[in-house]
Amino acid sequence: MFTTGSKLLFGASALSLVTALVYAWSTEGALSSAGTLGLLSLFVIFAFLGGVNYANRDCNVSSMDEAAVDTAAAAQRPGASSVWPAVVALGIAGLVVGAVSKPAVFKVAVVVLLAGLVEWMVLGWSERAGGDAAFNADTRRRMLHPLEFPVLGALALGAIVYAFSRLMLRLDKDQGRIAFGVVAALVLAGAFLFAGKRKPSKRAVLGISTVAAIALLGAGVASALQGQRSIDEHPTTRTDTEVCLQVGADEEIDADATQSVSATSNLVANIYLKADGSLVAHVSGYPDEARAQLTVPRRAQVNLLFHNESDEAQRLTARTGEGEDESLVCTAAVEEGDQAFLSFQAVRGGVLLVPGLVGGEIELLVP
Amino acid sequence: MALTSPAPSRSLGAFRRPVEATGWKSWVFTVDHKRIGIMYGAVALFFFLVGGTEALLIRLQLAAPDNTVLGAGLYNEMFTMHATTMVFLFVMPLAAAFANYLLPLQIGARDVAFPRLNALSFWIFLFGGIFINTSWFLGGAADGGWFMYSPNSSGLFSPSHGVDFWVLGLQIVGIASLLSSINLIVTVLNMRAPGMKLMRMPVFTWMVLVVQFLLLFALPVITVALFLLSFQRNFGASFFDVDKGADPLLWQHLFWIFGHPEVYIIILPSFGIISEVLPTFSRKPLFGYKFVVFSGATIGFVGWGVWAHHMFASGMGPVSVAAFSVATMLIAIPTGVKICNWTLTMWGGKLWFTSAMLFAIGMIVLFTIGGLSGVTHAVATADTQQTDTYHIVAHFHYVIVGGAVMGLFAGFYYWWPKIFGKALNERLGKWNFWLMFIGINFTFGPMHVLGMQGQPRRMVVWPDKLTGEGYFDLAFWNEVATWGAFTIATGVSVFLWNVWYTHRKAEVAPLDPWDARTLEWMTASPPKAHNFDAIPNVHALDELFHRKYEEVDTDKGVRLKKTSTAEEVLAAEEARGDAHIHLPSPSYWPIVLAFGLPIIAYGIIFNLIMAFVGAAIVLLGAFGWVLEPSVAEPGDYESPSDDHHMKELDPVG
Amino acid sequence: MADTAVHAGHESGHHVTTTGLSNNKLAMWLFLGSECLLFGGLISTYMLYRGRTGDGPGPNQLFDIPLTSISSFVLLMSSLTMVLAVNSAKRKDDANTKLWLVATALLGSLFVGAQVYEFTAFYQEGIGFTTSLFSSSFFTLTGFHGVHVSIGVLMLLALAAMITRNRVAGDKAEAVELVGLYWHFVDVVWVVIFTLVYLIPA
Amino acid sequence: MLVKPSRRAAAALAGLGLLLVGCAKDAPQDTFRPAGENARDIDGLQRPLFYVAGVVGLIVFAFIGYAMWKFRDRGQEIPEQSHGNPKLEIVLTVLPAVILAAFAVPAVSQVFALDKSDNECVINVTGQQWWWEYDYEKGSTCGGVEIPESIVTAGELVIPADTPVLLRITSRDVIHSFWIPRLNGKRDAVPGRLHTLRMHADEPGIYVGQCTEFCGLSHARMRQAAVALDTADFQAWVDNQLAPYQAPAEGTLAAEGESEYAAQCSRCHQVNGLTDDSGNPVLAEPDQSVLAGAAPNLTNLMTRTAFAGWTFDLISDECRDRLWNEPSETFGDVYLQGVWMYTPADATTPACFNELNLREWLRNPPAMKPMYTDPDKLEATDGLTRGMPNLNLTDEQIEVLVAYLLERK
Repeated sequence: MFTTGSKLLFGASALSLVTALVYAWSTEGALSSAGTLGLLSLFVIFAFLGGVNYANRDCNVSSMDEAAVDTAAAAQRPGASSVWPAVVALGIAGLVVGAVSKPAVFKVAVVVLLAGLVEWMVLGWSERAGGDAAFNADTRRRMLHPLEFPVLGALALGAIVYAFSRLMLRLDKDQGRIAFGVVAALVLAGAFLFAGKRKPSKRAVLGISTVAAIALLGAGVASALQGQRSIDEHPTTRTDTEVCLQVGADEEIDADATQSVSATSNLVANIYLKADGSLVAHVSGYPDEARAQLTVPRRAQVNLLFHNESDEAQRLTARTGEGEDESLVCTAAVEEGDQAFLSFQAVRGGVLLVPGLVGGEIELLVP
Repeated sequence: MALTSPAPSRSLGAFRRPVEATGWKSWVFTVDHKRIGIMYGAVALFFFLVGGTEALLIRLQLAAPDNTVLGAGLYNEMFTMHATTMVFLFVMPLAAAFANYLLPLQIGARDVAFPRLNALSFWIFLFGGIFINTSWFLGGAADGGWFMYSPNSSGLFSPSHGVDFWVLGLQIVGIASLLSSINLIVTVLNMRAPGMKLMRMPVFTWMVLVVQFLLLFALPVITVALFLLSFQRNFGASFFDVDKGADPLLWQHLFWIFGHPEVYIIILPSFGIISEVLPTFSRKPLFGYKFVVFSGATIGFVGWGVWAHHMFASGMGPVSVAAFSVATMLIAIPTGVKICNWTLTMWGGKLWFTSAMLFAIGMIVLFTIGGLSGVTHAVATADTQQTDTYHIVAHFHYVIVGGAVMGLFAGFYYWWPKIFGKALNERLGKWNFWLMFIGINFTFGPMHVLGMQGQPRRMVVWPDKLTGEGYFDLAFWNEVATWGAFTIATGVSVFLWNVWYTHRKAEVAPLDPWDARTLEWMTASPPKAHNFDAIPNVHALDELFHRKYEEVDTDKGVRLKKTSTAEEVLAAEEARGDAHIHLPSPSYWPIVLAFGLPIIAYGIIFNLIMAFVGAAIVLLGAFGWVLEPSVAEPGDYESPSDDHHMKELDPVG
Repeated sequence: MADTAVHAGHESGHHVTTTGLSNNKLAMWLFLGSECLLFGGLISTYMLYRGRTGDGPGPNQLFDIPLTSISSFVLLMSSLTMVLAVNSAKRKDDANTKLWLVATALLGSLFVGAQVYEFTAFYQEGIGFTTSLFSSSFFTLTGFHGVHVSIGVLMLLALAAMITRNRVAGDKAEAVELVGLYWHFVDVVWVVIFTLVYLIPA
Repeated sequence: MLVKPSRRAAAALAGLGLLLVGCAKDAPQDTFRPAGENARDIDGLQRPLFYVAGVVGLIVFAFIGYAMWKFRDRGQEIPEQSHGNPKLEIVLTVLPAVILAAFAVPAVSQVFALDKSDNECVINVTGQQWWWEYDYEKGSTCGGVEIPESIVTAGELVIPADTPVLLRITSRDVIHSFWIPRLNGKRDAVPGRLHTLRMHADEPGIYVGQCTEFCGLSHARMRQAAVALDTADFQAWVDNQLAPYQAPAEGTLAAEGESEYAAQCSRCHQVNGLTDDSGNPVLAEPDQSVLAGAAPNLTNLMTRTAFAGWTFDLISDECRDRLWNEPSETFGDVYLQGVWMYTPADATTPACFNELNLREWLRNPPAMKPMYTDPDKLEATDGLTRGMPNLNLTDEQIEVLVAYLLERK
């Protein structure tokens, strides 16, 4: 038997479906249009609510069920006071404030409002679930703990992470390190303090925790509002092609010069800068031969490994094309005895060179 | 007083915990390993039909030169999804179906170690399978081949969402397998009946155990590979992007480190099944039980060191090629041991050629062919001629269809009376066997020729000008293979007909129709929800056989005589049944949690907000689960006041 | 048969398992074994690509070893507090169990906070997730670890809440121990990452 | 009697296996007909492997068949419950190990032997969706023939016969695999990596192959061939490739075709020597239109026998069959005539030209060979196509283009 409430809702659901179909048909079958989707959503929502009502029998007790009359919700004392109406009010207020000020506030308010509504609804519903207050409380717990525990946990984690990372971004590097150590030490110290045989009073624990939490959050928000310290981008070989023609090493750019290449079979050639200042290529396919010419397919990725066997830091640069089409790519300057990886594509021919080295160039042929 | 009376739980409505023993709810919310096993089997068979249809379309396309049944794009989607469906959605879950149903029965347990986790695995697998297949309707399926080599799988070369569906779908299905592997390992190690030592476990249980360890360690590797690929496709990373200096071979290594153990994950359950079937129908213990078990474990172990034999032509360098070539030859040895043991089990026995036995023998024959052609690929230079041709297709279909699928069908015929109480029809069973056996040889046999004559795999068309003449006419053999494929399809149809026929017409099977040897036959058919009234005490390998037969001195020397029937053994067990048996209650949370995963996946593809909704569902499911006691509280039953009703209620079915 | 009553319910206390290990603990060990290979795969990817800095800065330009050392130390300390939580749980001292769980969670959150700071700073110093192979594999590896720590923190907090509300299904001490196993594993993984990723290229 | 059919099936299978390795007829990609040193080495190992596998298989099947017949249920007693025979087990473990070891030694040594590179003639091979490009290095020597300038060609790899050739294989986009079954095993072409593969053809002839690593939509239509020529013919081929550009005679259809070519095709396809009105060389810039950044060089299109990933024939079916079966002594002469092969000396039109294929291709390439050229679906590649788009050429345009291309010989 359908209950009165569910009949109403199922009816509304059916009506929405019909309207949706008519609407979709009248707008030439555009199923994806907002109107159709909205109406279909209504259909689903009404059907769901109808199902819930049906399953609850409208929260009514059958009049035939004499035993249940005593225990019916209506016969129970009203529930205890609740914080959720206030939360909902806060949400609405936030909504209004957000609408005229910042969109972020608006979004937070929506979440607060939704959370408040869900909690309030479930609380209200569970208080009428049965005749036993303990049972009702358990019902509420059963429904909401699976949501509350992870959400609250995530909020706590998020708050700490946010506040702490903002703080670190505000402080300069050394202060940040110290702050990190101090905060962690405080946590540890606090824990050991509270864990001792003589327990501080619950109120003291709560008080200290609250103060600490507010302090951390406050520091985080304050730092975020003040803005972070300036962090500069690192210069790299690619951000500055002039580097490719620079002789010798640049301390900052070339910090990561040495690269080990785990697989060597993907190399088109090994390029050696010999101690005598000559630059030679050992090309795969010509394994035992030092060559001064290298043919690479047009527009295919070419991987070279540059070995610096000279006695100072040097880089390998590939210069291809001419005039406007000229392009330069290079490795970082590698120390004596080290190696670096150079990967590029060539559309036109050019040369491989070591800046500052006269005469030692490898011809790069692109058919 | 009203306030002290038990709560009228009806008002809990939909939020009541499910406790039904009948109806659809008793299936959807069940945590009973037997029901979950049956559902695994049904879903796997459904996907078998899907993958089989794809296979038939592929064979139709290749039946004639320059054929036009399927376009190039659709053909590429077809073979990719055929492989994906057959491997991940048919063979693996069907093996999981047998494992789920039989493992607790074979080791004398009442259920698996984590019943709700078991339900979760199933639902995740089902939703994952559906998720992958919805790609057909949402812009096209994946078209990169089942090993999805990079960089062809990157967004640049495969811009449709097909690959995204494939990646995320495998991720989801992988979670299911990982969870069920943990579950089954714990079950086997921890839940054995008294006296069920490791070396008394049935070989099927052993092989499943090895497979679960393989899954446990292989899945995270493919998980990493899939994460890298989806980060590349969805978040702009460049793990396989050659322009950024990446090495496309990284994908191949990660894929095959998973992919080769996967081969053993597919085949070992079948090894286990026929190691049960052959002794039963030979009336003789498995020849060299210890050798079979150890060779299975060895295969599982060495299987980790051979992955790169899929990459002999990929340019790894001669040292790796040589090393993996030798390792691959090594793995042939334990495999050979198994084949010898199976044939020697039949030697000197009293063979009863039931359908199950025929499938088992057919499996040995076909698997031997697949194994031998496998050895020819182990020689790396020869493999550079064979790899990526139809010769390879022939090889792995002999292994997977001839090995794994034939074995699983042997399992169907062998255990059907245990699972459903009715035996599949033997006459239809033999039709089923011969059609499949002949069909397999006619489908995949010619592919050896096709491959060696230079027909590569994954080609939507093969040209007329490249066919030879006489015996080596590609056109002729391609046509034969297509007819063969339809013969297999006919065989499978006979099986489906047999299932329908059995359940409509057949009579209830005897308790022990095969004169079987292991614990699962020492209980009712189908087993009760709690499997055993009394947990059996195990004294030997093949416990049931030893309870039925005794050595009797006759004038011709010592002879085995049947001293008691299975019914008598069962009656004795039931007489000492436990007074109180506790079973976990059904739960909503597994299906809720599982449902969240495809939502996340759709969200990643279409709209991130949806992904967050999915994540919320997963969190809700997870925490609801953790907070839920494993047993339903009294208030969850319909009539909590009716004490008597509750006592008799069998919450699991 | 007739005298066998089947009903829902756990046998009192624990199942006696064949190996003597509890099912939950064995399962957690197996899961962590699987996780080892997950991190193994991610670490291998990083090791393969750490030199491929492409258009962006490389590890030597970016890493702030002193800060990461403090991070590592904080995480190690959290293992200590976790051990204390497990101990308290075994002594059935709910108050201290909760305390140590929360302390562990706080230290874990600080670690994640420091990681978020580090990522933000790196981003501003010139490497985003997509800048180079090095950056993609670095963020993927450390990001996966960070997510593991975050999930651990969630588990710790939820466990503390469940103990407060008395909603732990089953053995409380074992629940704490399980979370502890996970936490120590995440910690050990960090030690490996810290060594291989941060210390070796320096 | 369930026994017989199974044994018969096993016997049939074994027979199949024997046929497989026994004799081979005319399939052009037959791996059992090696035509060069490398493929022959592989065949020398592969054949015995197949024989041994076949024999082992037969023994196993015979044993199973015999056991099935001998121990069938004839109402005998329940057999003795023996649990095996460890000694027999060990023998059965060692035996396959010995057989495998016998193969492992040559298998490993062959891996290293076939990896040695000898640089008599090095050719770069580059794969892309869905065709192969070959370039011959400037200044290198192939079988005694010097290559004074770079030669770039596509689809058909021309090599000197009876000379070790080393291919340096790479790719511009996805992974491909280069395979000429009668000359050697396959080797993947991986972007960013360079792999080498040895080639050696004993005699002049044409050896066909196919890309064997799945490479996307038209994987099935990515083919290739190796053509081996003796030294004199190879010299003639090189000379022809490097011969100066011959502009079509004024007023002919081909001359109209030249300007049509410059307008329609030269953006992607290079014809060496073609100049624009002011005399500057016309350089193709395929990277502006094609994802792979390359398109086949058409300078000497009519010297090849197939086009578009060596999929569609430029010569008629009969000519192709005659050419493929040409004895090695006369092969080179015929091949060098391109589409003019088998044409009487006094004829004015080539007898073997498969004009239909070329016209159809020019009319709508993606209809013949599926490619990603739909402008609406090229977001992922920033508008770059993968393959040749439909240029919507009119019949007249096609007419003159065919006339022009026919002179690219």
